[in-house]
Amino acid sequence: NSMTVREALNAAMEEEMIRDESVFVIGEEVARYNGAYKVTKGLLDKFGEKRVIDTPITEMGFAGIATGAAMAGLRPICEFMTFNFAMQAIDQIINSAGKTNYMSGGGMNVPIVFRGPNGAAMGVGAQHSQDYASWYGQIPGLKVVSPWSAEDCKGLLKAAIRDPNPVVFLENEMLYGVSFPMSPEAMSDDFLLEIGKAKIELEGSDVTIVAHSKMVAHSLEAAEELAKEGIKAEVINLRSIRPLDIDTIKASIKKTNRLVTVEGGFPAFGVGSEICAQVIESEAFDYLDAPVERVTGADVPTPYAANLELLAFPDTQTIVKVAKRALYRTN
Amino acid sequence: NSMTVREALNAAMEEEMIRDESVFVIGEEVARYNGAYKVTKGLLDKFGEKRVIDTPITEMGFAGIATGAAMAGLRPICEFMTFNFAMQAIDQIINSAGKTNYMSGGGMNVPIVFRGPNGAAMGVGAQHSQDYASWYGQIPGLKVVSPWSAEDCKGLLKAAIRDPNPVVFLENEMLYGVSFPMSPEAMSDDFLLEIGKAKIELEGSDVTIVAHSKMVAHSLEAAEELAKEGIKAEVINLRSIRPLDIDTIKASIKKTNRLVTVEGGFPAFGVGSEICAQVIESEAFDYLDAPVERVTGADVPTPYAANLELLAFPDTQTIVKVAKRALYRTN
Amino acid sequence: KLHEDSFRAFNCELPELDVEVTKDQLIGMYRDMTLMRRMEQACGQLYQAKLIRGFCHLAIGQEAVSVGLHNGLHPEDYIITSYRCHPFAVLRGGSIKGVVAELLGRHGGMSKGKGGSMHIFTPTFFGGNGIVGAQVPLGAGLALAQQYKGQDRCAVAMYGDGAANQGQVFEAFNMAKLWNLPAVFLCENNKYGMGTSAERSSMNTEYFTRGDKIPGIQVNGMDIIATRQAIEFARKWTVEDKRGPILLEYVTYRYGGHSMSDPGTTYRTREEVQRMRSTQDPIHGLQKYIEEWGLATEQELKQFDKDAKKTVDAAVEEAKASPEPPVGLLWTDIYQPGSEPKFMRGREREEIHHF
Amino acid sequence: KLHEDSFRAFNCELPELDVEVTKDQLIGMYRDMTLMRRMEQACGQLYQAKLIRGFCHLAIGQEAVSVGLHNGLHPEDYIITSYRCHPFAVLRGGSIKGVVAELLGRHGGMSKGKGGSMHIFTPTFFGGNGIVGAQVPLGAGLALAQQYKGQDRCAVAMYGDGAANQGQVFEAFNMAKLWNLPAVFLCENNKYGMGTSAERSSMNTEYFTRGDKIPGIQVNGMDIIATRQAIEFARKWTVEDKRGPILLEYVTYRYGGHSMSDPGTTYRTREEVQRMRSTQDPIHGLQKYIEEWGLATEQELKQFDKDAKKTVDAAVEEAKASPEPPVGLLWTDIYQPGSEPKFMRGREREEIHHF
Ligand SMILES: Cc1ncc(C[n+]2csc(CCOP(=O)(O)OP(=O)(O)O)c2C)c(N)n1
Ligand SMILES: Cc1ncc(C[n+]2csc(CCOP(=O)(O)OP(=O)(O)O)c2C)c(N)n1
Ligand SMILES: [Mg+2]
Ligand SMILES: [Mg+2]
Repeated sequence: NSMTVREALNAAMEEEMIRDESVFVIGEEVARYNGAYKVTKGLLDKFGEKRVIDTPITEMGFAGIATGAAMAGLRPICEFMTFNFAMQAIDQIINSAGKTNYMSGGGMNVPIVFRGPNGAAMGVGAQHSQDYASWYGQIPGLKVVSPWSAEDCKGLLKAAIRDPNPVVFLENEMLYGVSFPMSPEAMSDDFLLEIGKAKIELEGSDVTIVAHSKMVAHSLEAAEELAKEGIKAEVINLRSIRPLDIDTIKASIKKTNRLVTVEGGFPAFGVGSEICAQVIESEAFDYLDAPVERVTGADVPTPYAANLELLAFPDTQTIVKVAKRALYRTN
Repeated sequence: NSMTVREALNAAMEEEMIRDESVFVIGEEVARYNGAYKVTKGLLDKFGEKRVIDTPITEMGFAGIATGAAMAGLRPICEFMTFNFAMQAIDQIINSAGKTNYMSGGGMNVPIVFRGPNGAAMGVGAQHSQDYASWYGQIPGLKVVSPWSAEDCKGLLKAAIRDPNPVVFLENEMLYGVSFPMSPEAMSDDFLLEIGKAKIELEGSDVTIVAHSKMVAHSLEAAEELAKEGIKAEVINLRSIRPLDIDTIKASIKKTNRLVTVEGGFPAFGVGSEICAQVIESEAFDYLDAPVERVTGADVPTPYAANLELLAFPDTQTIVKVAKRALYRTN
Repeated sequence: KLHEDSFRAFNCELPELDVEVTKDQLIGMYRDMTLMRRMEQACGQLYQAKLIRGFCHLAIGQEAVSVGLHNGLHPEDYIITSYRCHPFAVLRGGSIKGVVAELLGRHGGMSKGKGGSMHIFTPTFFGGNGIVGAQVPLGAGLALAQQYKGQDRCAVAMYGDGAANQGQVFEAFNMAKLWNLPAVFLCENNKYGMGTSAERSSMNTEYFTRGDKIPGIQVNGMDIIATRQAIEFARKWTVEDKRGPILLEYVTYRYGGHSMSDPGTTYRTREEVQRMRSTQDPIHGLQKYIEEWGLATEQELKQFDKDAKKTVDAAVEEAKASPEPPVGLLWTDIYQPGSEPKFMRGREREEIHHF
Repeated sequence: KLHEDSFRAFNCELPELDVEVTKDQLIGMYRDMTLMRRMEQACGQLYQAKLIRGFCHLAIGQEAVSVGLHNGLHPEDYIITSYRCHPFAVLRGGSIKGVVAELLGRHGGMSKGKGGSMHIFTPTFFGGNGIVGAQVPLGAGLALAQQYKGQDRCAVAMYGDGAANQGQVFEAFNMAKLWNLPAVFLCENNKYGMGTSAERSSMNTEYFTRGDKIPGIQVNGMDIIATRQAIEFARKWTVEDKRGPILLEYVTYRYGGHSMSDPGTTYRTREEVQRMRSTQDPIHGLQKYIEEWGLATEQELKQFDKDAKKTVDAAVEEAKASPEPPVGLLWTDIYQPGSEPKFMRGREREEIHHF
């Protein structure tokens, strides 16, 4: 069995909408247009206009409406066409959805999922390519998920919809069309993945590579290349940015003694920075035989030209190079 | 000579408005009300309504208007009553102000200052207390300043106004009323501080404490306490979040071999995380005799109750304790 | 019978000027308004005594809005407003002690002391929100939920004359109208947003006309019978007649400053405040009705006020007696119980809270 | 003389229906529109050939808007619009080669290849913006700058029928009116925002009436004489008469999909598109005027089209010949020269760029 990421996300929503009458989808072009990236395809036909709601282009407004609906007991899935546009609504996500439970002393919970593509796609330029993982990841009160595979997407989106807290669910446009094998469990209606647990995608003993979203694919490719040279990389798919599964990372470091983080976002104050800091301040510090290495997007607004864009995001070769450096090997 | 932070900021604006006709102030309550925190006091009387503009409560709109005016050659100082409200306008700050110069291939520059209080004040609860240093600090195209003293404020705000790039200027409400000595140079109309340079506020040889904004004060107090026990702390006032003056930090580490970072923001993906990562991946790693330690706000939405709030932000004692731990001393 | 000037309509009929209201209702509303004013005054004093920290926004002068609304609505209708929220919290199921304790940062507060002055909630009152304008789409979302669940209820989304210019207010209008939501948008026009007069913040200060295709009614927000009548009208419009959203503008006045740090006299004259107090006061206004119709003696009314003061004083004492929240509460309510991460970090790596 | 239906007014007088326009102007506008259409068609082909990446939004069908505006404005007036921006970039001082090279990601592009399809600028054209609605306050800011500097110029802030619901559009209206800015808000109503028809996105689809206190005019946006006449009227209103902002709604139509990935036929019928093309086309419409008035023969008009095609083909070749931007450009234009940090980081710690 196999599924594309798009199909997995679609199945997760469909299954949860069948299971729970209070789940509905709201966003721009989610209904009649079947989603700007077709992730909500068919849901309107199956569930009708009441539960699949097209909005005007008013991110702050519909994020607020969805959040209000969650406060009143519904379970909205609020789609942003991309998370770049969610920046217009970020106050609602953080101040209304993320902080209200705490401010109410637990009296007012907000079970909502904000989802949509995050990070760069191809040739989309500076305003359509930001990675918001670390921004949302900074906020206590939110959970933040950044899945890679179809299995991730299905299990984590279902878990996010059932989660009683606000969850920011960061997809990747470039992965929507990618097919992944699906285990029989993953195909089931009850398949849930725990938010906050990373997954070891590949076991290895020489160097740990931690990545999220599309960078997991590059990391696995890099591991393959490294394997050709006899280097056994362990590849960890973070899956969740908050909670961040530092235990899995630390356990891996104790085995490999070397850590490379990989992400598509800007380098500063990023996912790699935080992992680095948490590792350093833990007992795992003593196990490190080399400084932690970060592979990140370049510290530039995303350029449009293909040749420049190539230099702005990590690729497999960069990961290979850095992993080798972590092992004190050079070409 | 001495000045409060409020007076220093006010003087910086006044001097630059005298110097350059294209500088103007725009924001909520900046004119007739003299500023919600009185930072713009007297400017309306001195410069008139054309150059000190009260806006309706429409953050996204007036941030956009200010940015548009900058694109057309003016030099707006856009005040947010607090940076929490700037979250409604963050798309304009980042996508319109921060990225346009790059997207235009250098054809369209945006000389603007976004300023206002950032981080927690006393008893203001969860929605009015977030620290945005690392969020803005993540964005290439922006400069991000987080001053502490009156001298910082005057020299850096003047530099920010003259800077040809968009600058995010993060003040601290609790510092507005605090008085600082001012050197004769700092009193001058030409006093500028370089954006991107940290300042060593106190020299020391045993442990480096890096802080920004109000946390500099706590760090200096901590250093005093440590001194009583014969520990010489070096205290670095970051002043600028982007560019981040990692060179000054590294040089200090080479001297002290120990690093503690202090900030008021949430721990994850914060200023401390990034410093930690940059230190680790540099040659300074080899000079570290102890893991880098981060002192941060707690990972909780800001609670209102005084006793809980106390536990949510770093205080002098916490810094002392952590600095000692970095020195492997315990009580 | 209400005064002819009580209402002005925009694209809809006027509410009836002939109002039926029982003696008990009038007396009840009088007592509620007195109680609310006494509570707010007590809060002001506690703030001055430095027992309340941070922000404190009082609604003194605006009592006819909260009490009128509460009396005109069904108990299960929803209300959401901004930071000027104490009376609503009490009326919609909270308590004076709960509000005051919250402001004092005590465990007995309605949010266990964790929210503060602006953040108090009940099952039918959705706060208490600190970000100007943000509550309006939230309120439309409450109405969406009511419509979705097929409840015959409405949601009242309140905002000030200052907030009325926030873009998301218009966004909420638009969606509410497109989707025919049972939302009552209620602009509490007290003439100023902080130090900015309505004329300086709004190109159109006839807020009831700003909903475009949404009809609107301007209401004398200082007359409790008018405020109650208007919300009953709006409730019928949205819930019974399912005619979609409606916009109410309650013209009112705040006697004090915007918050406790604002004297409230730099951007308006003392005379203006004095004039409003002496000619428009909602409690005084209702008192006149009551006396005119002989529903209670001056004596009785005085007694109500004394009762109110006593109730408030007792609640304040109770609130003061409430302890600070236990420090363990720092870590609760970030996530729902059972769904927390394994641990969270305090200010340094050894301050770890395990769930 | 324009058709009677060319304009509808909201709170202001109608522009004159009697228009004076010279032969040269008409021929010039005809040629401009032909050129713009040819350019957009070429872009479409280059996209299909996978030479253009990412987004590509074409304005085919909407030529009377860009060309009419450009011809009615002073060369130093400002324009800002959204991503559907190629014709404006050319008309306001750019070049077809510069636009096409930008779309191809070449160094010869108007933004050196760093911006892409949505981000092209000239000294009087402020893009080319990718965030729906964000350009409207920016446009009001341009007008503020003109007023501030005492320039007798206006700024045209354009947005679509979809964008018209963004809250910041209303925020910009409000401030522009309060401050009497010389801003022309121009809603390019092409009936759809992506796949959502105006009726489904907007409670009020008479966009020219949505400025509240700002007067508005609805314009037949498929008739170039009307579009030019309306902008001249708006310019007089804002600049000469200093009457503050005005709102224009140009009713127009896009023939193609929203962007290249949208066939544009799932949410509207092929017949609708066909009908608009055959009955409303702006180029065809002007052709009829020209022929009616005997200003040019069919032959000559055909020749203009051939010329346009040739011009575009040549520009495309020139653009294709432009090299990719040198890789060093990755690091330029993040900050102004001389104000950069000492160094910036690439993808890993050894990829450091020193300034
Ligand atoms: C987004 C945002 N901007 C600014 C503020 C600061 N602020 C708090 S209340 C207020 C005035 C609001 O006035 P109005 O809506 O008329 O309500 P009123 O205080 O009169 O009840 C302002 C500017 C805020 N809390 N949120
Ligand atoms: C804030 C934001 N939300 C959503 C989008 C995605 N998007 C791009 S164009 C568009 C439709 C806009 O329609 P309209 O304003 O009518 O302009 P038109 O395409 O018809 O010219 C949408 C939803 C965006 N770019 N920015
Ligand atoms: Mg008000
Ligand atoms: Mg459109």
